[in-house]
Formats: sequence, structure tokens, C-alpha cells
Amino acid sequence: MVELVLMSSLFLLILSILLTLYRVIKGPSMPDRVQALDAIGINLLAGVAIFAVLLRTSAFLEIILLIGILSFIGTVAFARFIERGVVIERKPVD
Amino acid sequence: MSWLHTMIVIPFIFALFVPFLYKFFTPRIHTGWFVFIVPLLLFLSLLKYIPTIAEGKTVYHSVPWMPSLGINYTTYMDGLGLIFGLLITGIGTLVVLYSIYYMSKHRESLHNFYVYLLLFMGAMLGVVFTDNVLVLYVFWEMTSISSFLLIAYWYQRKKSRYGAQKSMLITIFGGLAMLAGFIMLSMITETYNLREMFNQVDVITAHSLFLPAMLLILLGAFTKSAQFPFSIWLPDAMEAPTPISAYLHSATMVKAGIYLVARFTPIFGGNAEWFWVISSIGLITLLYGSINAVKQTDLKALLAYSTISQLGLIMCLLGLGSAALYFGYGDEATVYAAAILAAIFHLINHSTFKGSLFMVVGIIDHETGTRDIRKLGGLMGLMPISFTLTIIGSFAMAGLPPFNGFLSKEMFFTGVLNASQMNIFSMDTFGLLFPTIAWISSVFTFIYCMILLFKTFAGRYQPSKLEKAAHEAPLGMLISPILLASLVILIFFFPNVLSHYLLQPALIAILPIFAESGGIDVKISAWHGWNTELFMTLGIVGLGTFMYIYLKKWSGVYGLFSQRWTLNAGYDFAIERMERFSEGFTNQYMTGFIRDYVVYIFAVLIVMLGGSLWLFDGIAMDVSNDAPISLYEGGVVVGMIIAAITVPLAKSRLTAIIAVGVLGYLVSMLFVIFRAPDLALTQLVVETVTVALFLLCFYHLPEFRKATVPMRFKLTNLIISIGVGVIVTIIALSANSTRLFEPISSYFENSYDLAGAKNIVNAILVDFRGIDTMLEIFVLTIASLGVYTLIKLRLAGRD
Amino acid sequence: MNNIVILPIIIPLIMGMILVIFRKSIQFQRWMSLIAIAAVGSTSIYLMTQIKGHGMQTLQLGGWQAPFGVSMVADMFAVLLLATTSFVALCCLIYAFGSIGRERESYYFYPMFLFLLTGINGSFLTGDIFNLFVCFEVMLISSYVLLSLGGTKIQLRESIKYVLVNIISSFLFLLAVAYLYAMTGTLNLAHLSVRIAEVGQDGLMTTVAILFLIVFSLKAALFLFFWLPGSYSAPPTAVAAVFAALLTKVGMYAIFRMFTLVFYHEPQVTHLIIGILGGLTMVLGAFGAIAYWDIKKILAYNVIVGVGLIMSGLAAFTSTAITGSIYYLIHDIIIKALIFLLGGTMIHLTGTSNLKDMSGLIRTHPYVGWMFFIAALSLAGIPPLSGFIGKVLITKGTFEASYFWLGGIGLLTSLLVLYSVMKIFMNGFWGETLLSEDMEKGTTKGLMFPMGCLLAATVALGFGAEGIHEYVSMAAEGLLRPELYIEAVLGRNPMP
Amino acid sequence: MKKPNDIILHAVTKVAVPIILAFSFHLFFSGHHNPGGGFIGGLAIASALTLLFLAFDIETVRANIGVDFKVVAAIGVLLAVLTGVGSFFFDASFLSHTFDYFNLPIFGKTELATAVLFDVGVALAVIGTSVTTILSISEDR
Amino acid sequence: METLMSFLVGILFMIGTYLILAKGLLRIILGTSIISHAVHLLILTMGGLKTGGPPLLGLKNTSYTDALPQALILTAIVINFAVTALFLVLSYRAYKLVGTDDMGQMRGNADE
Amino acid sequence: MNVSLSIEVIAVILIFIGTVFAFLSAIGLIRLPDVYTRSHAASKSATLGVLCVLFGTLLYFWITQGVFSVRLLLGIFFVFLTAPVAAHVICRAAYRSNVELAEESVQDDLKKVMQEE
Repeated sequence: MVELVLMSSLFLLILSILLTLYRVIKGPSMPDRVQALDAIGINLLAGVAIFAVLLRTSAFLEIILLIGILSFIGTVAFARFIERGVVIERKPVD
Repeated sequence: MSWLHTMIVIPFIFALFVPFLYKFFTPRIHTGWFVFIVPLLLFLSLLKYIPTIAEGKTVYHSVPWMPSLGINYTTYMDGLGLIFGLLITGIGTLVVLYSIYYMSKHRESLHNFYVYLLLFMGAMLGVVFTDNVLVLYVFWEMTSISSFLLIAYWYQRKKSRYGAQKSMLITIFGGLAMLAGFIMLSMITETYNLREMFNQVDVITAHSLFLPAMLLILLGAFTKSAQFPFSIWLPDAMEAPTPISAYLHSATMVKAGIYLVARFTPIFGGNAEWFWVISSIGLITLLYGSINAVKQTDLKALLAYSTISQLGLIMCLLGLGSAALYFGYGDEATVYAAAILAAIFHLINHSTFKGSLFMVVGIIDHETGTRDIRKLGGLMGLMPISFTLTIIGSFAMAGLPPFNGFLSKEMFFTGVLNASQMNIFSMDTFGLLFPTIAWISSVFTFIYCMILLFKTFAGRYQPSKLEKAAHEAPLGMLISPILLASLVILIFFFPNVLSHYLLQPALIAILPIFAESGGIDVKISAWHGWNTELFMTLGIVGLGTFMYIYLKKWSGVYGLFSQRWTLNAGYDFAIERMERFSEGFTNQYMTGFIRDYVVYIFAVLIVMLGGSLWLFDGIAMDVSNDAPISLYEGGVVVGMIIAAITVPLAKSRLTAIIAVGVLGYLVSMLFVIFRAPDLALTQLVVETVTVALFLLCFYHLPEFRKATVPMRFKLTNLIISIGVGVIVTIIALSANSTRLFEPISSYFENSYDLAGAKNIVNAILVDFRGIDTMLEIFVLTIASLGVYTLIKLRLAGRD
Repeated sequence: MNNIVILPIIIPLIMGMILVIFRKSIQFQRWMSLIAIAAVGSTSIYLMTQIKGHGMQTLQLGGWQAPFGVSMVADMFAVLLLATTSFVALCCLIYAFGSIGRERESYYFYPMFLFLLTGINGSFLTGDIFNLFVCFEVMLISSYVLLSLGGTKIQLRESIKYVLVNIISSFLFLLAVAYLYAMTGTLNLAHLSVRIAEVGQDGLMTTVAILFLIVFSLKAALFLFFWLPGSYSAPPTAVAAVFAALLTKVGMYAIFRMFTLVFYHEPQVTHLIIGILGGLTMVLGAFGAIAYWDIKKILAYNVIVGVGLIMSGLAAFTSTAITGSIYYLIHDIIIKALIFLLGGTMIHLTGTSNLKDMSGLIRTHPYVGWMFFIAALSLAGIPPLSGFIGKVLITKGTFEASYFWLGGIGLLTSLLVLYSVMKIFMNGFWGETLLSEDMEKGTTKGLMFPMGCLLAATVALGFGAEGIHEYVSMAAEGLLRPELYIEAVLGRNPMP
Repeated sequence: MKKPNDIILHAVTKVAVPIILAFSFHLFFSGHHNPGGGFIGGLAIASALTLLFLAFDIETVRANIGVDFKVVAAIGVLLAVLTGVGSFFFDASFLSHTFDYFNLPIFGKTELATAVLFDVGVALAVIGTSVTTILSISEDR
Repeated sequence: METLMSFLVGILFMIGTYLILAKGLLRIILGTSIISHAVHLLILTMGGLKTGGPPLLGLKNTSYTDALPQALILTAIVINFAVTALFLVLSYRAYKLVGTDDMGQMRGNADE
Repeated sequence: MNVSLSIEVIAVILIFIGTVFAFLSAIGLIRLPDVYTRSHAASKSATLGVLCVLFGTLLYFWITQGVFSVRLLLGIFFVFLTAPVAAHVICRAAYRSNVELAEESVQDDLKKVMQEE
């Protein structure tokens, strides 16, 4: 029973990733896509957590935090790029 | 090292000192004087061998070179080798002497000249005195190379370079063919030694490689001896300084092919193919050379063609004489062996008279500044000694008494006449061809000899056309031709001395069946009575004189043959076409367009792997061991496919990179699903950093452009990519179905005991396969340094 | 266990890293890299004597028993190549001193050079298929950097192509490793050999073998050589020479290793394919060599021809042929470096690589000219220089295996090779002298010594082929008898 | 358009970076027994640095971290290799690792392995390379 | 699952190849990155999927998945990352210097 | 039914609720008209969903395996900390790169400020 619930929630998550993927493809604007990517990252994070429960193993718990960190960094980088065209800024040369 | 070895090596060693001698003594002493010692010394020491060889003994020594491979520096001297050795050193001495006067010590770079000359001399001695076929090949190629260098001695001239290249290409081509033949022989007999090969003639004859080996070796001989159709290099080789023409291109190097044929007669002789190929090629060359010689206007070119024709004559004789081996020892063999004797005899005679002729032509060139017979004439009174020498030389060449050419020409006729009566090798059908063609060629030979003599020395003196006022050459320059010319006469009067000491031993070397009898009993004499041969000679003189007188009337015939269809034009055309074709062909596929290269690679992949799967039945399909598929796994896979497809369809680069990012994240999800936490971690971080790098570089890269790709391209791309995908899948499925062994990885599950680590992957990474990790971070470091240098270091310019 | 075996890999690695840290002093960098390479050279010579006395030397890294850890195996074949590599690298390095230029020197040229050697040496020594991949990558990535070092237009343009092709080949390599792992469950070469010998080489295994062949062909420029002419004509002379001498050799080494140790059960398929590819390579390479008037291109296509010839030795797969191939391989490493250095010197002097724009160099540079002449002869296998004995043995081997066409192609292409290099000689060195000494773009100062060394080597190898015959035949024996290798790696009783 | 300020980002970064760093060290040290290890730990540290670069600009960060990351990378590789070379002195094969358990006063039973040294090398190399790469590219104009 | 994965790998390979054959540099790089994923997945698949728990001994599983392919993939990922980084920088430098990202125009026969 | 089992059930239910939230936010991502409105779905509901899932996981491991995972707690904290910031930077980037508002939008306060700059 527990397994079934977990499996179905996992499937639900994957489904929402697929749905979000639509936004990645469709756009229409770049921020949309980045946002979708961010959402996918978050969903993935949840997915890994559920999977860990499903397998009853704590082996994947590091991954959860790491996804959180990386998807944040990624999002910031993308946002920077969209906003300013440069990812890492340099001090303007006066 | 025996003396024989040393003799071969001496010229090479001396060559090393020549540049120094040149440097220290020029212009006080002509470098030639130092070099002169070498051939003289060698000649004298070779003379010492004559009695030994005449007794029927041979000299054999071996020094290990590559004993493990059976390649040894083995020297061997028999009658055949001795004759060649004497020619090489004897004429070499005279040529060096001649060159001292011919080559100016002020203007010419003598060190080059004498180094090449010595190299050639050593190489040529090596060719004739070695017993190991590979060593023979070594020296053989060295003669080609030194000839190449000598022809291009005046390397500023375009024609010199052209001639040098031509001779090199042709002779080295022949050399390579010969090498292939040698290798075949060595495969059959399992030795590289000629002596041992001679002992296995039966094995060789029975082997299936007999014919190819024979033809390949003959190719080598024919190219070197300028036999038809490889003769074209010889006239162009006349760009070399005249001493060289006299030495290499008439007396010695071109005779290497003759030597080779003679040397291999014991192995191949007595076979119809050998007989026919050699004698017919020789005959054709004889005819071709003599006919062509008549139309030449350059004296050296005329001599070159005459050399070709004379070489053909010798070759033909060797072919005819090889029939002796078919019969085995006996009377019939003796009859045909006379041809071989004639060949050797003519070989010597040719060297003497042709050498002197070349030297005289050199003198004429040197003193008048031209070799064009249209500008020359009337030199008789101005250069009386040269005139006399020319008479001797050209009469000998034309086969007139009292010169040695007469004797060998008569023997030649005897040979062809005997051959025409043979009843083997289908000679009964074609036999009559031989005397006929021989006779026709001799007529032409007579004509060009007369041209050489009279057009130069008779007629009107035209000083206006000459660069210098003609006068007789200095004595030093004349010594060599005078010596040779006197030999021409001496041999005519005492042929049997020569025969006894030199010709008979050589004959035995070529036809070992006569070893026991000590040669054949042929007394060479000028007078045989009124036989066919004499009538043939008389006919030649008659018709030849007639045709020479009316030369102007009929020489227009030559004009009928278009220049476009000559062998030379064919060669030029072939070289040019080869280069043009190669360029066109290579440019066709080497487009410089990376897509094409990738297409080739993948096409090869598809064809080879697909072909192999199909031909060798490599496809297997077995899903029984597969893990089950869960719904969410399917979902991830679908997501990945969607993300991947998005990439090529994306209109904007950012979309594409986001899709790749999604793909990367989903891959790490798969890693999680397949229980690989370390991988998932790594994949995530790497993916993020990669995406970050993409973004960093995007600032500099352009937005996707609407690609204007032709449909053909797209279709190819599609086919190739589908093919790759299919092949990869099929092999993956098959490999998955044929798991033949348990993986070794169960060992690693003891990692806690073995390496003190509970994380097996980590244990493998840092311990079991630590070097992989070490090198992996090494790669990473190199890459980052590379990135750094790429961005910081920017050199302008090309190199 | 013999830790000496690892030294050829880690000496240049450590030294390179030290040079990265101490970047400022160029003199220091020069001397240290010289010392490092010399040390590798002497190590390999020491290994040679060891192998001669005690058989193949192995090192199980980390002390792990053979199929589980990574094995380093020094057999005679590998060590011969190692020694030659060090020698040639040394010469190219000295050449680089005088020609590479200060900017490149201060931007990690010497470390990269050493890293390249690390990769090459690693590829020669490793006994593990995946480690071979890693070593390849070390070699490749340093070659990417060396190729693009300087960042000129042509360098960048050609680097991209080179990198892409090699990325593809790396992927295919991994693909092949994956398939092989699925089927055999092991990565150690000796263990692979045992396992495949046990079940035989079926169709699928042969297909995987062919995949490996394709992978290594891309590196060795065997038929899939399209990337080569461009990328070898882009970098500075010293780098191009090292590339020409060594990079393709590593691929060839891998082909030799795989197809004598692991996939030797179906020679009528795999080795015939190698032969056909080798023949095609020679023909296409020869066409390319005679097609152009650009020194760099002519020389680059000559590299390709050499690959074909060496591979035909493997295709014949007889003792004679393999011995010949090893001889020729050694010769090829030396002579390719030499001819590239000489060609580079010509370009350096005249400032152009177009033969039509140069002439008569021999008057001002007789030594360069004659060195080129001898090198050209050696390249074409003219006796008694070093290429000769290898060519004879390869030809003989192909004849023995009844591949007459292959031997024939080999001989004919060597004529075309001669034609192509003589074209350079006759047009570049002969003819009217165009440039007087002070009009030249560069000098030969400091460049003659390394070239002289290489020339001496090719001459010495020609005359003294007997001197290394013992080693070469031992190497050939090692290749022809896989059981020797297996025993050295796995011990007397190889586990299943 | 005026240059926008990044107050929110800066504030969060200041909190996040220590977390990431702590987590990175955790990943690094747990690597021997749990997922993680030198490579991932190093990359995570590098990503923390990257976040710093993202949120602030290069010069600001550079002023606070005055290390030549190329040298860091080189030292990392050297460390890893020299760990392997160390085994020469114990007459063991190259890259032989050893481990033992010690009873240290505070930590209790602790495993000390040379493999950790190797891992430190890996981590240093990874940090050095990734930061070098990112900085090189972004410094290019 | 292995079968499904094989197909996935094939499809990824196909798409990657298609991208590599394009003219633009960026597409080529993206193609290599897709293929790299495919290759890594293939190695994992070829090691056998899901035959046990994660290869961590601390978790007291009875059986473990094959850890060796995972280690190989890890190495491969890192190496691929290094190469990709270099390739990216190389291509943008080339773009800046040559002035085009169209490989069709980077033939380099004309200007030499 | 003992305590641990019931908490396990609670954990699982939490997880399920979390996924439902995540799914809803995915639908929101698709259905909502522009990037600004979608950011609500992406940040708020998705974050809530994830937090539910993580909290459930935390509970689960705590109860069944006796592992109180600091990593998870840290993860929850981190997501809680960064998700809004991420949404913020994206929206700002969107606005500054002139992504149009949906047609239905009624107010754009920033426009004035931006124009002043």
C-alpha cells in the first residue's frame, strides 16, 4: 500500500516534470524556460526524496540538497545572463 | 673484412674526405688528382685477381651485417664480377683523369662532383661483388641515387632536374620491382644468398612464384639498362657532365641491368619466358635505339640512343644464350652459349669504344661550346687527334674491321643465326625475325656512326655558329680517350687473350654447366671465311653508305611520327596527369569541411559494423534477464527523449541549452533510479557547471541562424544519424543478450576489508583504479590550463 | 611488482606540474623538461634490459591482484616505442628551444609537452582497456592545447576540427568498452584475452572488435585520416613534428595491442579488414602527397602513407611481417619527426610553405639540404637507411600471407613517397638561389643539433639494424604469443 | 538603465555560501563511506565560489581570495601523484593506499587512510581547475 | 529495462549525431553533450541494471549493483566535462577570430 | 496500529500531498498566462510541495530507520531560503529583458520607475 502510494506520487512528479517540459519547449520567453527549468529541478528534488523512501535507503539524501544548491545557482546564472548578457560581472573600468 | 670488402668500402670512405680535400687544396690542386688514386688503386688490385679467376676459382667472403635476418655483407667474385669490376675501376680511372681537365677547378663545385662519383663507384662495385640479394639491392639503389645526383649536378638548370627526376623515378621503380622479386626468391629458397639460391634451382622453377619473381627482377634489369620502353630516361640523363655520361650512362651503370640478367641466368635461364622476354625486349630496344639515334641532332643524345641500342643488343644475346641451359651440357648448348660469350665480349667492347666516343664528344663540346651537329662541321683539320679517335670509335661501333666491334658484331650475327635455327620455344615459327631485325638495326647503326663522324668533322667549318674558336684539346684531356681507342684496336688483334682470361670465366659464371669443361672452345678470330655473317656485314656497309648519302631525302619519314605519341610525351603526360588527378581527387574528399569528415567517419562506422553484424550473424535478442520497467522510469525516459528532440528543433540557443540542462538533470534522475548516488551527484554538478560554461561562452557566440542547408545535406544527415542510432541500439541489445561472463566486480564488494571504504564506487575510484582518477584530474587540470592559454595568449601571424 | 614501470608516466607528470607552479623562469623550464625527458629515456632503456633479462615487467597498481586493479605492463614492444618516443621528444624539445618563441614558452608550452608525453607513455604501458582510454584522453587534451597554443587563426580553425573528430572517437571508444564489458565483464587486457579465448570470437565479438578498430583507426589515421593534414599543418614546427612522430603511433600501438592480444582469433576477417584499410590508406595518402605544392601538406600525407605500410604488417600477421612493422614503426617515429623539423626549417627560412615560392636553398644552407635529402631517402625506405629493413620485412610478410596486392601497394607507394619528397628537395633546394642569407626570415641557429641527432639515428638504425634486432624480435614474439603477456599479468594460473 | 542593485541576492548568498561550503566538506569527508568524495566535494566548493562570483563581481571576490587557482590545481594533482609515489618508500606498488584505525582522544575510533590525502589532491585540483576555467572565460572581453 | 535503455541510447545517439552534422558550432557542441549522456547511460546499462542496492556497504544490503561501471562513468563524465570546457572556449575563440561559426566557411583552403 | 506505523503513514501522506502540490504547480506553469503569474505557481506551490515531500521523507527516515538526517533538514532550509530568491531573480530578469505582461494584467507599477531611470 505504502509502496503503491509512493510509486504513484513518483509518477505524478514525473508527470509534472513532463508538463513543465512543455513550458521549456514552448517558452514563449526565456525567463519562462528558466523558470520551468527551476521547477523541474525542484520536482526532481522531490522525486529523489520519494525514491529514497521507496528504496528505504538514505544513500540519496545528499543528492537532494545538492539539487537544491545547484538549481539555485543555475537559476541565478540564467537570470543574470538574460538580464545582463553576462554571467559573471566585472567591475566597470572607470 | 677481406680485401674484396675493403675495396667496396674504400670509395665510400674516401668520399668522406673529399670535401675537406676540396676545402683545403682548392684552387691549388684539382681535387680530381686525389680522387684519381682510388680507382687506379682498385683497378690494379683487381688485376691481381685475373689469374686466380682464370683458373676457375672464385673468391667468397662474408661479414655479418644483420645475421639474425640472414642479411650479410657477403662478397663473391667470379669471372662475371671481375669483368665488371675491371670495367668500373678501369674506366673509372680514365674518367677521373679526363674530368680533371674537363671540370674547371675554379668554377665547379668539385667536392660534390667527386663525392657523387665515388659514391657511385663504391655502389657499383658493391652491386657486382656482392652475393646477398638484399645487399645487392642496397647498392643497386645507391647507384640510382648517385646517378640522380650526378645528372642534376648543374641543379640550377631545369632540364637537369627534369632528367634527374625521370631517371630516378624509372630506375627506382625498377629497383622496387626487383626487390619484390628478390623477396619472392628469398621466400622460396629461405635464403638471401645467391650461392644458395643457385643450389635450389629446381625448387624455384617448380614454385608458383617463379614467373612473377622472374618478371619483377627483369623489370629491375630493364629499367636500369634502359631497355624499351624504359629507355626514355637515358637521353635526358645526358644533362650530366660528359665524364659522367661516359662513365655511368654508357660504360657502367646501365650495364648493371645486363649484369643482373647474366647473374640470374643460372636460376631462370632455360625457360621459354626468360628466353622470349629478354631476347625480344633486347631486339626491340636494339631497333628502337638505332632508328632513333639517326634523327638526333645533339651528339650526346645520339650517343645515348646508340647506347640504348647497343644495350639492347647485349640483352638480346643474353636471352638467346640462355637457351643453352635448356639443353644441358652438350654440343647444342655450346652452339648457343656462343651468344653469351658474344654478349660479354660486346659488353667490354662497347665500354671501350663508347667511352672514348663520349669523351671525344665532351672534348668537342668543351672546345667549341656546342654539341649540335647542325652547327658543327669541318673540325677535321682543327682537331686531328679527336678526329682519329672518332674514326676508331665509330667504326668499332658500326662493326667494321679492324676494330673490336667487328668481332663482337660478327659473333652477334652468329648468335642470331643460330637462334633462328632453334626448334624450341616456338622458335621454329618466329626464328627468322631475329636475324632480320638485327640486320636492319645494324644498318641504322652504321648510318648514325657515319653521321657522328662526318657531320662533325667533315663538311664546312662554321665558326660563326660556335661560341669559341675550335682547337685541339689539351693533352691531359686526350689521354683517356686515346687509351680507350688503343684498347679498341688491341682487342681486335688479340681477342683470345681476353677470351681466355676474362670471357671464359665469365661464361662459366653465367652458364655453370660449362664449369667442368672450363668454358667453351670458341676461338675468336677476325676471319671465318665467306660465311653468312660476313655477307650481312657487307650488306650493311653497302646499304648503310647508300642511305647515309641520301639521308636528306628520306629523313622526312621521321616527321611522320607525331611527337605526341612518343614515349617521352607519354611519360610527361602521365606525370602531369597523375599530379592533376591526385590533386583533383584529393580535393574532392578533403573538403576541409568538418561535416564531411564526420559523415565519412559515421558512414564507415555504419557500413563496417552493420556489415559485420549482418555477415557474421552478430545480432542476438534476449530480454529474459532484463529488469522490469516501472511507470515512472518510462516517464523519465519519455522526458529525456522529449528534451533531446527539443535541442535540434530549438529556434534559440538558450532554449537548446536549457533543454540540454533538463536532459542532464533527467540523466541524473536515471542514475538515482539505477542506484548510483555518486554518479547522480557528479552528473548534477558537472551538468550545472557545464551549463554555466555554456552561458559564459554564449556572451561571445552568435545566436542560432536559420541554417540554409540544401535538402541533400539534410537527407544525408538524417540517414547517417538514423543509421548510427540503429547500429548503436542493435549492438547494445545484442551485447546485453550475450553476457558471457560474470563481471569481475563482485571482488570490489569486499572493499571495506580491502580498502577500508564502505563506498564501493569511491573505493574503486581512489584505490582499485586510483590511476584513472589521478589521470582524470590531470586531464581536468590540463583543460583548465588550456582554457587559460586560449584566452590569454593570442599571437598574430601564421606560424 | 616493479615500480619502475610507472616512472615513464609520472616523471613527466610531476615535472610538468612543477613547471606549472614555477612558471616564471623559462631557463628553468627548459632545463627541467630536458631532464625529465632524459630521465624517461633512461628509465625505458633500463626497462629494456630488465625485460631482456627477466621477461615482461608488470606493476599492479595499488597492489591489487590483476584483473581487479589496473595493471601496467612493460613488454618489449611498448618499451621500444617508449625509448624511441623519448629520444624523438628530446630532439623536438631542443628544436623548440630555438623556434617556439618566448610567448608560447611562458604560456605552459613545456608543461604541455610533458603532459603529452605522459599520455603517450601511459598509452604504451597500460594493460587495462579503460585506463587506455584515460591515457588517450590525457594525450589528446594536451595535444588540443598544444595545437591551439598561440591562438592564431589557422590554429584555432584546425583545432576545432581535430577536437571534434577526437571527441567522436572518444565516444566510440567508450561505446566499445561498454559493449565489451557487457559481454566479458572485465577490463584488463590480459583477462579479456583469456575470456575471449575461452568462448571464441563470435560475430558480435568481431563486430565489437571492428568498432575498436574504427576507434583506433581514427587516432592512427588508418583510412579515417581526414583530420590529419589540416591539423598537422597548423601548429608550430616543433609541435607538428611531435604530432607527426608520435600521435598516430599511439593509435597504431593500440591496434597492434588489441589485435594481437585480444582479437586475434579471426584474422581472416579483422586482419583482412586492417589490410584493406591499410592499402587504401597508402593509396590515398600517396595521392595526397603528390597532389600538392605545399610542404606541410606533402609531409602530412606522408605520415598517412607510413600508417598504411605499418598496418599492412599487422594485416599479414606473420612473424616476419610483425617484426618488420616494429622496425618500421621505430623508423617512422624518428623519420617523421626529422622530416617535419626539416620542412619546418625550410618554412622558417623562407617564410612560405609553397614550393613554388622557394628555390635554391642548398647554396645557402647545404647542411639542411643534405639532411633533407638523406631524410627523404630514408622516408622512402631507400637502403641502407632505417626504413629499408622494415619495408623489406613487411613486404616479405605480406607476400608470405599471400597478400601480394598489399605488398605491391606498399612498394609502389614508396615510389610515390619518394617522388613527393624529392619534389620538395628539387624545388626547394635546387634551382636558382632566390634568397640571399640576409633576406631570410629566420636562422637555423640552434636548430641543427636536434635534426642532426635524428639524422644520425636514422642512419645508425639503417646500418645497425642488427643492434636492435634482438629487442625487436623479442617484441614481435611478445605480440605473437599472447600467452606470454597473459602470464606476465595474471600469473601462471590465470583465473577464469 | 541604471545598474540594478542586488541586495536580495547578496544577502541570500552570504547565508547560502557557508551552507554550501559546510555541505561540501561533508560530502568530501563522507566520501569514503557514503556518496561523495574528493571530486564532488571539490566541485561543490567550486560551485560555492561560483555563486560568490555570480552574486558579486570578480574583482571583489578576487580581493578577498588571493590565490592563483592554476597553482592550486597543480598542487592538487601533485599531491595526488605524490601520495602514490609515497608507496615507493614502503616498497609497495605505486598508488598503494593504507588505512588503519586509531583511537584518538576526542573523535574516538577514527580511520586514517592515505586515500584521504589522495582525495584532498583530487579536491584541490577540481577546485583549481573549475575556478580557473570560469574566471578565465569571464575575464575575457 | 535494458532494452528500453538501449533504445533510449540509440535515440540520443541519433539526435546527437544529427546535431554534430550541423553547420553551426554551437549545435555541434550541444550534439557532443547529448552523445556523452548517451554513452554514459550505455555504460551503465551494459553493467546491468538494478540487481541490488546502491554500492554502499554501510547500508547493509544483501546485494549491490555493479559498481565498476559507475566508477568508469564517473571518470568518463569528468573527462568529458574537461573536453567540453576546452571545446567551448576553443570554439568561441575561433568564432571571434575567424568571424564565423559556420563550419562550412571554416574550410581553410582559400586563404592559404 | 502503533505509533511508528501511524507516523509512517503520516509521512507517506505528506509526501503524497506534496506531489499533488507539485503537480498542481506544474499545471499552473502551463495554464497561467505570463511569466510573472507563472512564477507564483513555480515558486509558491512548488516550494510548498517540495517542503511537504522533504518533511515527509525526514519523518519517514527518522521513524523507520532512526536516522535524523541533518542533510534533509539543511535541504529543507536551503530550499526555503533560495526558492523565493530564484523566483525573484527570474522575474526581475524577465522584466528587465522586457518580457511583456499578459494582456489581462491591470497594473504595472514598475514601469514608471524604470522609465524614470
